[in-house]
Amino acid sequence: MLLGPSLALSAILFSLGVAGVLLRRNAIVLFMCIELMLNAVNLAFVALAQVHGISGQVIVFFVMTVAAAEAAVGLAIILAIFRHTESVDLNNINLLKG
Amino acid sequence: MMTEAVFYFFAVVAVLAALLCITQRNPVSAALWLVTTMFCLAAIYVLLNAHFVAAIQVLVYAGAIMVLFLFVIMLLNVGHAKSDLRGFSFWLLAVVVVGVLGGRLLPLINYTPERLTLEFSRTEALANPDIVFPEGRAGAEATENEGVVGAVAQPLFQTYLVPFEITSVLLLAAIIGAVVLAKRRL
Amino acid sequence: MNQFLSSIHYESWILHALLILPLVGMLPIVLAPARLARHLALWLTVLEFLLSLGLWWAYVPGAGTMQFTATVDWLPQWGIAYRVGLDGISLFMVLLSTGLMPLCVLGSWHYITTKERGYYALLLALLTGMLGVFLALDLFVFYVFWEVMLIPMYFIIGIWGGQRRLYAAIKFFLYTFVGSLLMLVAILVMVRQVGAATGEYSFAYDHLLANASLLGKSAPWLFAAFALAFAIKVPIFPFHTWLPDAHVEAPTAGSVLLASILLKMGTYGFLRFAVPFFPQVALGPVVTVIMVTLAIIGVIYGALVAMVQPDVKKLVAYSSVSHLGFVMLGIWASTLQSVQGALMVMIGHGLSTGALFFLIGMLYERRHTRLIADFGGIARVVPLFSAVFTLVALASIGLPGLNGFIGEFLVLVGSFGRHPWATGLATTGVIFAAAYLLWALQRIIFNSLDNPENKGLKDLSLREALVLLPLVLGIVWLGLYPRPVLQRMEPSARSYLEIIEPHLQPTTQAQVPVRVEVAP
Amino acid sequence: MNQLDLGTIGGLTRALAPELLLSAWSLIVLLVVAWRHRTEADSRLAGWLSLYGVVATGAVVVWMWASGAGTAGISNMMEVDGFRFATSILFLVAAGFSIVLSLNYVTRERMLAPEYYVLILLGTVGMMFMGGGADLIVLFLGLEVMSVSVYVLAGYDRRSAFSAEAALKYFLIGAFASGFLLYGIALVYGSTGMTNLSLIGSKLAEGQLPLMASLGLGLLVIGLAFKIAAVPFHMWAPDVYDGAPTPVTGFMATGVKAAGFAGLTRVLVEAFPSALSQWQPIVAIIAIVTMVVGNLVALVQRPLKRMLAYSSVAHAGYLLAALWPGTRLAVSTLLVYLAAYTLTTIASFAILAALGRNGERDITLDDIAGLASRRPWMAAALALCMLSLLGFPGTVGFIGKWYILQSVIGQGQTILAVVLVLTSVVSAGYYLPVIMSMYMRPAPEPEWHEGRGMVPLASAVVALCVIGVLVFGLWPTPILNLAQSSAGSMTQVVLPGSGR
Amino acid sequence: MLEQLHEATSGGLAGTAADWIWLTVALPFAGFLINGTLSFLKPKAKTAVSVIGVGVMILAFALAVMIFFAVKAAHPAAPYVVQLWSWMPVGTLQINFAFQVDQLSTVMLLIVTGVGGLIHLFSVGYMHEDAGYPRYFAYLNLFVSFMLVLVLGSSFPVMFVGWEGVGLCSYLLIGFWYDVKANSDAGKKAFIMNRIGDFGFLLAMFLIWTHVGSLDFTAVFAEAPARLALGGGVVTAITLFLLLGCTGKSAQIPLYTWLPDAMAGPTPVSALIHAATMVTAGVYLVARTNVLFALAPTSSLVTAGIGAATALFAATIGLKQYDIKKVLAYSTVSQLGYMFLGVGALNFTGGIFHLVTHAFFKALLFLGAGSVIHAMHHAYHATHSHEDAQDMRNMGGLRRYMPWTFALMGIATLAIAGIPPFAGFFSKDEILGAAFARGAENPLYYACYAMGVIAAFITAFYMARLMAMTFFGENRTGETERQHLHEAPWIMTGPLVVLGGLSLLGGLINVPELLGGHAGLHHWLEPVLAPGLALTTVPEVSHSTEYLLIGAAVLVGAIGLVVGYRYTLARTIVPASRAEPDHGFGRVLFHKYYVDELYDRLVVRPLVWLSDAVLWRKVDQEMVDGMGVNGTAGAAKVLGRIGSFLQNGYVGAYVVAFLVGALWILITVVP
Repeated sequence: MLLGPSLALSAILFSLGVAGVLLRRNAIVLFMCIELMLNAVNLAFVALAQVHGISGQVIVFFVMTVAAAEAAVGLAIILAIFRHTESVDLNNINLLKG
Repeated sequence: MMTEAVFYFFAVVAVLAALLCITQRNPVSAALWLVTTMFCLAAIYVLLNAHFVAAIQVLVYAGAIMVLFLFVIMLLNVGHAKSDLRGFSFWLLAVVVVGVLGGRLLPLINYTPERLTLEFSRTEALANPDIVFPEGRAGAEATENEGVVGAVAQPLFQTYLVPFEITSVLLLAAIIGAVVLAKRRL
Repeated sequence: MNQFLSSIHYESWILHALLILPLVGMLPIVLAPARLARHLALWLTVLEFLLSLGLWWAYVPGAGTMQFTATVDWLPQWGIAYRVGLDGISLFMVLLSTGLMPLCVLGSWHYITTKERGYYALLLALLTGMLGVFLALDLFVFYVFWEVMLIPMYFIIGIWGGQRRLYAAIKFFLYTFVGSLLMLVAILVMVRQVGAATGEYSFAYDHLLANASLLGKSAPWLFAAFALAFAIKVPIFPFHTWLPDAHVEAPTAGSVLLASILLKMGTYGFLRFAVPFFPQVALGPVVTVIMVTLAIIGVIYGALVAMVQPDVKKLVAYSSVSHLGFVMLGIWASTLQSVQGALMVMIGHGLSTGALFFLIGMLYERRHTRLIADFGGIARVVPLFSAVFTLVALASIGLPGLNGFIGEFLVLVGSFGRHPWATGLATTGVIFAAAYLLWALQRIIFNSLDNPENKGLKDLSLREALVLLPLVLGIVWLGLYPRPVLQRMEPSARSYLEIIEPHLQPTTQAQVPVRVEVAP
Repeated sequence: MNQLDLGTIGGLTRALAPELLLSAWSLIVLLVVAWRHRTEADSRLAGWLSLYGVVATGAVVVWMWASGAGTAGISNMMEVDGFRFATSILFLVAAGFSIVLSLNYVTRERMLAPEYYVLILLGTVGMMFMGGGADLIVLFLGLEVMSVSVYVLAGYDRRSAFSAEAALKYFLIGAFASGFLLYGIALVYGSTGMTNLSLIGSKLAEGQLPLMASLGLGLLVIGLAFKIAAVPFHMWAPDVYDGAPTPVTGFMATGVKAAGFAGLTRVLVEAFPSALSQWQPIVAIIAIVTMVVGNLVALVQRPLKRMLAYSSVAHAGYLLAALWPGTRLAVSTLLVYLAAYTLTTIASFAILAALGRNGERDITLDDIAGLASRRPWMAAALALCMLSLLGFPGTVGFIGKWYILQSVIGQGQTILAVVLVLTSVVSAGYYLPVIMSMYMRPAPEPEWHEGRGMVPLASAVVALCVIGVLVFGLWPTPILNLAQSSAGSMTQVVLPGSGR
Repeated sequence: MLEQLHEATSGGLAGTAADWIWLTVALPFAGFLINGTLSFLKPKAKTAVSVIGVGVMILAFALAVMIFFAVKAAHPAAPYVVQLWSWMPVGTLQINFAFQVDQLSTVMLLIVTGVGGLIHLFSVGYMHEDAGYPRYFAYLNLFVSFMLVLVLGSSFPVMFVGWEGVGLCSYLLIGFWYDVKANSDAGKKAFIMNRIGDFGFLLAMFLIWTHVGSLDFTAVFAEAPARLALGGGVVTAITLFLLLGCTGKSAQIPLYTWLPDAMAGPTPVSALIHAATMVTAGVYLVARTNVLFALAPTSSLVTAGIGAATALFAATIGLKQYDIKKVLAYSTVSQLGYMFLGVGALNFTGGIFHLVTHAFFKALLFLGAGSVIHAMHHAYHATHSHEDAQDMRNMGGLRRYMPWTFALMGIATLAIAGIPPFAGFFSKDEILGAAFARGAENPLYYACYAMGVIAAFITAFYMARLMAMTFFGENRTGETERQHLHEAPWIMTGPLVVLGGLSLLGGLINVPELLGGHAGLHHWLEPVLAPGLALTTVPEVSHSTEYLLIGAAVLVGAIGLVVGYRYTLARTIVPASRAEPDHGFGRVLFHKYYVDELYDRLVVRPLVWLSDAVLWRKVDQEMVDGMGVNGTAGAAKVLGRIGSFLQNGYVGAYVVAFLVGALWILITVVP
């Protein structure tokens, strides 16, 4: 039932997501990498659902909702910051430091 | 046999797409590669006989969320910005991180239902998933009897009623937040 | 007198009254108009002193045990209660505190011109804090008072202090804070271990003292923590550098209380807690060598550094380091004479150094400088001041017939049997003391009156004379007839020695000493 | 003792009464502001409405608590225990005080969008789910509700680039962290087949966790460590606290942090008591690092707001130390310290808000010089708060620290205690200068502190907090008993070597 | 507080005047209090001050005489101790404030009150113009009471009270005219030098307490032979420490340098404190503790050696001094050396005897010098001249102007030179004899004896020089000044006359049997000194030798006088203002062998440098405070800055930190 491989795949995707978060400066893309991480987690849930029953799949729905909500708010925030600094490049966003 | 082959095909594609997603200069193409990954995952969900989730995956993720992303990218017109990738040091760091994280997480590949069961029950006698984790078989049967939707809906509105309600609050908060922040004038 | 006291059940309420009165007194002072503040403070402190005076008679020297003890549950689930009591050691610290307080108020009469209300309120708070430290018989209560007392002094230095007052204030605070927090940890560890061993988790002094022997191998660490806290307060070299700054910057009353009371808390802590709790550590060969060495360093180093201070307040500050060295020596020699001598030094130093700071303060009020170089020959213009100054200085030098001598002599004579070489070295302190104080005396009140600004100095006013008179009387009295004091503290000193007896190395003191007839 | 059966709708509704009430109330407020969101009066109205809501909810919680509500058997999804009620009260207090502070803050800073209050309410609902969640999913969703609201609140001052940046940073790293948290949930679910905390706690056998569960535990800790701003997951905190509107900062520093700790406690103490040996070293190390870094960096901050931000990081360290023993005693310690910390911090931020202009980012020690002579009560209150944060005897902060030390030492963990006190000494290095500057330095110019007043309500809040700080500092028995009872009611398998 | 117990330690004295012994102390002390108060309230009331100041002394003296006769009548074998009050009762250490009356203390009592009284009288005239008149008498009275505590104290600590008290008074009186820095310097020097001695005294007390177990004279002297081995290390240490105390108080090598400077004080003070009474306290102490010294031969030898050396050394310095008081000062040091030679030779009677006679003639010399200075001062004052009134080079031929003074100082000179039958002859002779006799036991005493004899010669020489320069030759004061030179008033000359008589006849109190006397003092002191002498052998010398010694001594003295007189007058002496400095060895002598400079370079300056540059600035400020305290604070701040620097505002950095933590946790959590 491909439990191990799926878990491994989710691990890889998760790591790649993390790597993306490290690598990108563009807030939007960075956020997309986070979405990638969430997807990886979803995969894990679905895979485990084979052993533990439907609940795993149900959780995936919640995760998706969360992802949607975060997406909405996150993109709104990105819009808001864009109004102030005509850019979404995180290197231009460091007024607060020290 | 067939299933494995398909699984690995989609897995490889997913990984490659993910790689491209995080390395593509252009946000739009990055987004598109992410969509690709999501499609692959949807396919894999089907293989893991979670058909409904697969459908939702396509609809909600690839359909809604990613469109939202693309929309924002277009709106802010950062589409053809110069590379937003970080410098060499971060690449190095990324490799290290992926290495360590992967090194920690990849051992999960050895997991089989039996091992899960054994680790949980800690007794050789109780190494049978169907006994220790009856929900698994129950879930499969439920899908048989009530169809993919019913099987999911039933727990969603009974066992997971509370979380379900919480999600409604969550969405409400998200909507308000998005409106408050994004609206040009209040 | 005793009948009267017992008729009013003095013993049952006095300690609580002493602790509460100043706190309650803060209220009217804060509320009343500023010009009344000092008067209120004066009357309150005088009343407090009169109340405490009864202890002199009510305290029964007979047994060395705690008296006037009282217990009120506070945090029973933690084994914490408001436990207070008093013995021959704390008695005089209490009397010293209450006795000095009115003088401090009088001494600040014209010195403090801003925010009087806050100032006098803080003085009263300080009084409660100090008394609490000396009266507490519960380590939680002790710790609370120990810390609480910091704040008023911190404000007194910081608000009414001199130029570098901020630096001095925070230095004073942090120094003490480091020590006391480590002591806090030690207290908790101690209570836990004792509790684990006896099954009773209590912060009661008696309980811990009775079972301190159960502590075992953690004792050295615990002692170290306690010792650090007290060593900073004493202060023992090399933890002394907060003292000169604090003294120099603090207003007169602040310096007086610092020198006369706060420093004694360190030595008191050693006598009451650090040594009796962990005698096997404290009096073990290694620690003894360390502490005695530090004491000697304190005596000599303090004196030498004092000798070259341009600022007379700094000079007195370092002289305190030197005097407290004698106390430490006395404690660690732990013979009856040395311990009682140490207590006498604590009292004597309280009087004479307090008086010195008052005198310096009076000079400062007149000339707004403390640099020795700015004075000289003022004996011609302020004879009375100079006379008192000389007398006090002589007392602090340890001239026999004045209080300073009694303590130092007893400490040294008592310590000689146990640490002959150290005592010999410490005795050189009397030479250096003469050197720095007489030199300062000469440069301030003798020599020619060449600085024109000094020509117009006014001699002591009646108020100032009133401030100094009690101190001078005390100095002479304790120098000539210390017997009442010695008698009252002897039983407590004895019981203290009984606790630590088993851990003492034998002394070379001549056995079966010659009996001599005792005069009344 | 009325036992609620969460299986039935009635029981569930009664169990969820506070959350339901607050959510409903937020909807009402939302409806109201939908029509009236133009003027200051509107925003004020919304504020008052939400305040009533908070109070009402608080009343319900207290009522349930007093009536000794509990669950029959293993509680599904929601706990009905003292810990939940205690934390809920904390969240509500934090929310209520933040609302009060916002009342004139939003008008002063021209943040005229009454939805502000709705978000505070929704965030509080999320917190309450975190404090009361009996299931990892509920925990996660509650956390998300809270986070989403607070993300928005942080960026609520639309005219301030700082605010926006704060929101972005908080959001990005927050989402990142929730990814870890979620993965953790997945793995725990995978290795146990369930997500109910107490079930996990009871089913997981003593001793070494299986690989998957261990990883899950680690990931959970990571995710929550972010919320409580523990070093090294704290980096967002100073910036966000700094940029966000001050009442929101107060809300975050108290409510969000408390919620994070509530979640962490649920996970560690309720679900993973058997893995004590695995998570204790981690918690200990994080606690030490947090205390050290937080205090040291706070030492060199000039703006008060930022200084307080770092100090709250440092306090996360103390709270972790409180949690470290993993016993019921630890839980009650945590509650006591949380209460102390909440009271003090709220008051400090209230005064800070009263002192400042446009975000208070510019308020430094020099600005409050000589405050004591102009605004004696304000200065006294702030001074007291500083002493309480410092953990000085006579204040509730001291009781909290004392309790922590006692329980930590009770477990024989002296190093943690020593680090705690030493870092407290360091903290004196930045708390005291505040007092010094107010009391011991003259104002830059005579009229410097003109117009630095507080509206009556805000002063009332501060007064309340300060009185609490003093009273509980001298007579902590009530909160101690309360904390102990609520910690005791926490369903938890019996532990090795729980404190006295 | 002053009620007494009659401890019947000795028969007979109870119920006699001896019970009132405390009054002899109380009277001068009362005088001090009253005069002290007057000095603040009525500085002008000089008559009252004089009456009180002198009155108390006369009363005290009267009482002293009564006590003397009481003692004479009872002649107790053991001291009669009057307990006043319990002073320091701590466990086994029971120190009472008590006075003891015995033969020795009676002698001292008489000297102090008697000579003291005379000098008070003299001061009335001498100090009359001074503004600080009441203060002066207050100090003087205070001194007398402390001095009496010293000699009457019945235990070491009580004696120590007086011992330091007199030091204090000398400090105050030397610096009496404090607004001249030199004077207050001298006072300070005296006090600190004395303190160094007291350091020894204290250590001696500690040793005694530790090894004998008491500090009361009676007990200690009774127990000492039993508890302390003869010639053992302990008793030697005790006595040497006591000796250190004595060298400080009695200005012996190495602590003598303060005494010459002490001449900065008013001349009567020099007479009373720095000649007659205080400086002899050391001798008294040795005599008092004769038991201990008898137990420690080494210490006795050291005592004798120091005494002889000092006698010779100081005498040589006296040769080249021009200040009349300085000459007398060094002469005092030298004579004290004799006394120590005496007691060091275990002839305690001799020491005390010389103490007594020296009190007479040296007081006389000082007072005489005083009246000379008084006259000179008046002369220069009248003409507003700024010449030095004490420099002998400005005097000369004064015998014409002040015959009385001349005559009396002549007597004193003969006495000190040891010309029979003057007082000094007997005492000095007894000491030299004793030293010689001891030589039989330990040849080193012969060396001491030799030094003594040479010193005797030099003494005679410089005294003759003093007389010649002052009273003979022609006057060098100056034309106009000369008219104003005249004899001092009778209130000043009177005491001189009395002292002159005593210097003339004082020797008779102890004429040795050899010369047909009956050694009165010797027998008188018998009971006190017996315990000590019982521990040693009194060496016998044949009468012939004794006659030889006496002859030698007299001869040396006589020659010294003649040579000194001739030598001085053979040269023309030019007034100080026009005199050119000495050269060669003369300069070395004039500068007192540069000992003061030596001490300054070797001790004072290094100590100050150490304290200031090293201990304070380096150790205290730089190391302890700088590195230690502020260093820690600084380090904390630096660490803070680093942390604050890492907080650089870039999300990337934050993510990195996050991941570091995350990975660490993932690594640790999986075992």
